[in-house]
Amino acid sequence: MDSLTKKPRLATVWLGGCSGCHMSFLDLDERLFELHRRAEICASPFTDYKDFPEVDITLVEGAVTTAEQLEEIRHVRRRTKILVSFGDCAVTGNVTAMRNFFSVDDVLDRAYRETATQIVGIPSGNPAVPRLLDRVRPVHEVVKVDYFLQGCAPSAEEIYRLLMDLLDGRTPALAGRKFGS
Amino acid sequence: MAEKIVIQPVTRIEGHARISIYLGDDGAVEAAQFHVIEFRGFEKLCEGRPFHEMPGLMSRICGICPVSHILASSKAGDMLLGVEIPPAAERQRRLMNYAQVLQSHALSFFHLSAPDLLLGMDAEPARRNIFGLIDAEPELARRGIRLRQFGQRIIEVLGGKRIHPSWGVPGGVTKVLARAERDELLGWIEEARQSLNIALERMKSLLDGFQQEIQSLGNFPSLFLGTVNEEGEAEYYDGRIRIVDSEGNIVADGLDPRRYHTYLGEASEEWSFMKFPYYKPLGYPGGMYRVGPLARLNVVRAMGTPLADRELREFRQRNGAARNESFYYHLARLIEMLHAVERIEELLLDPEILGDHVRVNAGQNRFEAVGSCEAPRGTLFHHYQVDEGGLMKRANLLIATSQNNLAMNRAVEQAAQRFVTPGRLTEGMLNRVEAAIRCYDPCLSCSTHALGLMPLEIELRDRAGRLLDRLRR
Amino acid sequence: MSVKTLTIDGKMVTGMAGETIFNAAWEAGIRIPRLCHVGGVSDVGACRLCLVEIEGQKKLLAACLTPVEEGMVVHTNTERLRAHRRLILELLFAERNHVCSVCVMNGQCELQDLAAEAGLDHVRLRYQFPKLGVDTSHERFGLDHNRCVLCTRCIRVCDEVEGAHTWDVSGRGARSVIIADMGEPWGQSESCTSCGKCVQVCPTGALFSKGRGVGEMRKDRRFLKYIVTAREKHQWIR
Amino acid sequence: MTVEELFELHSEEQARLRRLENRIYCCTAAGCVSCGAEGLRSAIAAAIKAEGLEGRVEVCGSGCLGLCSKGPLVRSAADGALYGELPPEEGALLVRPNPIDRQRLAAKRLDTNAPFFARQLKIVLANSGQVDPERLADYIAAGGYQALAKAVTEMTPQEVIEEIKRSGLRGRGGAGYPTGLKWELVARQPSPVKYVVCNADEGDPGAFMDRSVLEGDPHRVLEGMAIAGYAVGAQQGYIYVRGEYGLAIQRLQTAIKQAEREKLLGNRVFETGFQFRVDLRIGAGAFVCGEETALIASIEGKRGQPRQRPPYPPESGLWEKPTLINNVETFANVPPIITEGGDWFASIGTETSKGTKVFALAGKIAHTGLIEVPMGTTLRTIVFEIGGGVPGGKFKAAQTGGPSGGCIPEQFLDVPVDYESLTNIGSMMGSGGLIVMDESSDMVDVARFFMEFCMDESCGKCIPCRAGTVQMHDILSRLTRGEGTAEDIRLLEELGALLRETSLCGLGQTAPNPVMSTLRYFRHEYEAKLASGGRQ
Repeated sequence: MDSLTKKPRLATVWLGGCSGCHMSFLDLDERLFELHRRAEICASPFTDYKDFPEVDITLVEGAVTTAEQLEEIRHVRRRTKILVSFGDCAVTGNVTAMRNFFSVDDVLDRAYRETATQIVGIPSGNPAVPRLLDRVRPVHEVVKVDYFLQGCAPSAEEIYRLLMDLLDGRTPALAGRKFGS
Repeated sequence: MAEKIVIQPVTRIEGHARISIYLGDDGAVEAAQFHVIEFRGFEKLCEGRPFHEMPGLMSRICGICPVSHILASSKAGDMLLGVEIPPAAERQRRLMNYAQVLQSHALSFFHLSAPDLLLGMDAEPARRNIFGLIDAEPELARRGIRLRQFGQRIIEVLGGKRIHPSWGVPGGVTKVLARAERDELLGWIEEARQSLNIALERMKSLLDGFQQEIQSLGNFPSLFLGTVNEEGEAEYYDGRIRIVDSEGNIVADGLDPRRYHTYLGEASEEWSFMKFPYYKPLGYPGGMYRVGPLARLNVVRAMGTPLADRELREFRQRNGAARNESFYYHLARLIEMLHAVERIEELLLDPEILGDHVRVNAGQNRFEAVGSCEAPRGTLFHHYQVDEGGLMKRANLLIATSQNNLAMNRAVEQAAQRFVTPGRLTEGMLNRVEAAIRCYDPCLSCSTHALGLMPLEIELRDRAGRLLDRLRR
Repeated sequence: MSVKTLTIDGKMVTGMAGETIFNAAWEAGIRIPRLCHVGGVSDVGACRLCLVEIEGQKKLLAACLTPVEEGMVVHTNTERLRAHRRLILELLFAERNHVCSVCVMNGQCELQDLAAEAGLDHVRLRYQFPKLGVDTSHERFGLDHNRCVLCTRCIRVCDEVEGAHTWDVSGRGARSVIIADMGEPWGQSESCTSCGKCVQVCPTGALFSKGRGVGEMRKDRRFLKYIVTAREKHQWIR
Repeated sequence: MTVEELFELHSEEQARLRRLENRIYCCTAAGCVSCGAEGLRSAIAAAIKAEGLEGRVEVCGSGCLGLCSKGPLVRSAADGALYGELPPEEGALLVRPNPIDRQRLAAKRLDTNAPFFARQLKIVLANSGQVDPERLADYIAAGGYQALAKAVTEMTPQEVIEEIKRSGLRGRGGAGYPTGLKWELVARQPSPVKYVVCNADEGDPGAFMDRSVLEGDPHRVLEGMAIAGYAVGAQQGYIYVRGEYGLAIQRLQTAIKQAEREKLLGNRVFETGFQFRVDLRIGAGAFVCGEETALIASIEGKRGQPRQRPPYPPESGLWEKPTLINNVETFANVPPIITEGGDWFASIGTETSKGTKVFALAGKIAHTGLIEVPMGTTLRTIVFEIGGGVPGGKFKAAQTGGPSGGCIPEQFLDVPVDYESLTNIGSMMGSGGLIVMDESSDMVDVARFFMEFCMDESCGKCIPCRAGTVQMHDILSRLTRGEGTAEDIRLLEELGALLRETSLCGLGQTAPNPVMSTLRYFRHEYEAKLASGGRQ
């Protein structure tokens, strides 16, 4: 709980994904007003918190694709009471994990060596860019996940219901959702 | 020994990035780099898949502008089939593209940038966001949210889904627009126009207060690239490429987007996952060009719709030839939204859009194709090569945001030099460096944010790049 | 023909002698999950989703292969069966590359539906990411091994209804793949009559009509019943 | 051949053998062949020729002499001595040994009173090493085909079945189904066409019991099958033998030809109205084809994949006809039961498991090889007395039942080896593989090895086995690399239960056994491997 507002603290995290799940979150549209009344939205790509605070609920979008994201999600897990895999990339790896059919080198070669017309350097090995993991992984493969919200992207309705269930202290009713929906 | 300041993550932009600022031995800003640290590898992971799946697959590059990828991909698919799509399908695609521009620009302006503009660059970080805006200016926030909602609603009505609709396909679209759906969408127009007038007036009244930012957040000469129709008016779906210089002189015109590789090149650097496109005749990095809202306003003769053209004339009167200030991307975005709403109304009132022939069936007739369109952030190119069975052999994606990469780096450097004074790292100062980036509304999920563990990190590195010390705030 | 009376999930059900538990249950409105079964062709009991508990039987039996018996007491939806079904579905999702979001059968897929019905919201097992190909050599159809669950419906409908026996399985275990004729590209198959029955019975997006985009593939689930009724009863009704 | 001719030939051949000064039996089972048995045999033959002793001294090939770790093995009939590790030149000394030679040979002489030999009881392997498997006369001299003669001329089919039931014989292929009951089930079927199938698709890693019987005493199996054919009313038999067993195939072909020529098989067996033919079917080495329904599919020329039982083969088997399927060792037990009587057989073994069992001893044990012991013999006797114990190490576990079996820890060394006891402690009899492990064995890796075998051998038809073995192997591999988590162990147990309860056939149903038994007895070894970091 936020000590000032006494509202539950909500965070959203974006790992390897397209941000579509976050966009679907914004598709709450005017319900964002209600959400704002019910919860303190702290760390999120929409806000300027640069350190990840202790929070009650975190929605994680995206699969784990880099060593940095692996560290990040472990840090987030330690500071979160309820962690939700938010959307198919987090839940299954989805399209993001399709690069697992190829080696990291092959993927980098296509993106840079084979398609750039001028190669000053290849973003691999330089400390300014994170190391790509050999295998893109769904979030629950690396940290414990409490709830899973499938969909590519989950609809705003589904996100709203999940958040309201969690904010009201209910076990979210997640039955009947589909992968890829 | 050089000092390095790292801002990570860069927030309220659509993607994963960090900024490094290098201080020279005298403590002055020597250089700055904008690192894109997200990489997903779509150019490879599509390999072996049927090209008919590409609109659906490529849409997953980006959840903010999935429609742009669907359109570029579908157009590449049209070319592989060698077909002209039916008029109703073309109208639908144009409508969806304007809807995409509307919702994406609304997101950029209201959800991400308005907090800086309306609450001030030095506002408390915890409030400097859409929720702070809801508290401070609930009515404007609501209007902004509803503008985005309108764009998303069009996408939902046409495609059945707001994010990643399965709708665009090689040869057309999958669904006929029903009259009742069309009528519902028409019902949104008046409010949208009002909201944009309010936002434009508000934005214009604010400009005087941001003179410092206007002059220093990415104000430098460069080329501008965008597509126009035969009359030189703004064309987002099927235009020809025009390139102008910082004075507004036409450098190149009538270029076929499908031959982009003959005049646009891409460089790769080891410190960013985002490539650096450049205009080939001027080489790298001299061929720096900008794309997106400001670039499009700079290349067009006129927008082609009355309200947007009135705003464009006022913009040009006020600013004269001053088209180089990146801060004006925000104003350009609002003008484009107004244009989009006008075009949306036109298209909805065009009876052709209700046509029930929306798709051409044909076999594969080519092995290589380029699909292109104006995405909210600039011109987008999808270049595919397929085998005899229609399976993807190679893809090259020239993403709108990446075409602003050189400019964004220049803007960051300029902002850092102006606002970062050694020994005094203030939040507002760092926020301005980020704000320089935010002008371009970079969609980095497209090109490749990590909500950081490190709020602000100063890294000391020697010439070999070895980490000597690290300070955390 | 004699009629057998049995109890399924506490409900009195009747079935003809020789009829399977599966059919008797479905006719009584009790839907036992299945993937390899498709009405109109023989059953193989391979997917193990229709396993049921029969009182007095230690083993779980495939409902699609077990004939009804007088006085049988059958349970189709116990906690044990639900747990097994979920895990079987997890195995299927982890085995090949089912990227539902970008599949031509997204929204129409039997595997996707089964997972939703089973309440499967994530897969605890490691995805294997086998590198598998797509065969688009046939003029009208494609075969995507990434999405194949090896239910062998295609093999059986081709053999038993069309009479072509174009399809078969090559390799064993996890290396099993569906092949046309002796393993040549589908488009070069001499036995294939291009009737498309295999495509219609395929539960997933593994067999598809070319030119379909994401979520666009529709399959006619009733054509097989139509053919079988026509053949057996000489009634051309749909 | 009539029954009278059989007994005549029996007496003649026995007399001929008595007239020989010596007959030297060279073990030509695959194990001894691999360490030079053929060279040794040639050297002995050459010495006989050189010494001009043809007709007085004979050399012949023989089935397995048991102590494979000391091969090549040679038995000298004249003094009953058994020699091991003989080079060819020393073998030649056996032909006409002088006192110095005798001294040299004494060093190679094996103590047949040692526990390895003394604690065994040979029924199935009674002829192994005693007859030349390529000579029908040898088998007849040893009393061969007398059981078949007795059955077809003196007994009704029902009486044969009663005798088998009385013996308490249970299937030696693994599951231990009562043989007499199975025969009765087939016999009861009204179909005019029935089949008898001998399952010789032995495939457990390290197991070679059936191969030894086929190589060393092929006629015994044919005789057992013919008796079964008579009992159940079948006229056609098939032996499904794996293609890798080249020598067994060759000897079976020879034996079938011999038996047909002598009318011991064929249209009028012993010139009675009973007819029975046997054909060989060669398998391509798929482990799953040892599963009876997959074996049937394979004989029928289809893809070797199992199907759901029921119906069981006795009701609907080969070409949907009633089919009796027993394995090699089961059929090999049949002739002595008919000759000696069911009561004699039932006097051996335990309450529920009668007779003897052949085991292939392998692993960290002094005497590796083939042994036959009465049912109910303890593991301790097998490992420490017969097997000579664990050289230079401490006993840790014994693996029985191959990839379908389990690992038995030290605390159960005194459990009698029979069907029920082994099942109760989480293993199974299986076909008779017995691998001994010492302290150096990593039990997680052992489990991983067997899971890899099952994964590779899964036919791919049913999902739990096809994909479940892959996942279990994946988890075990992660554990052995130190990357596993507690969640992984829970998943392993869940998958184990799934495979056991839902797999279509025995391969999948029993595939988790090595994992489950090692998790039961050596859980600490799994837990010691959990990743320290990562998610738990």
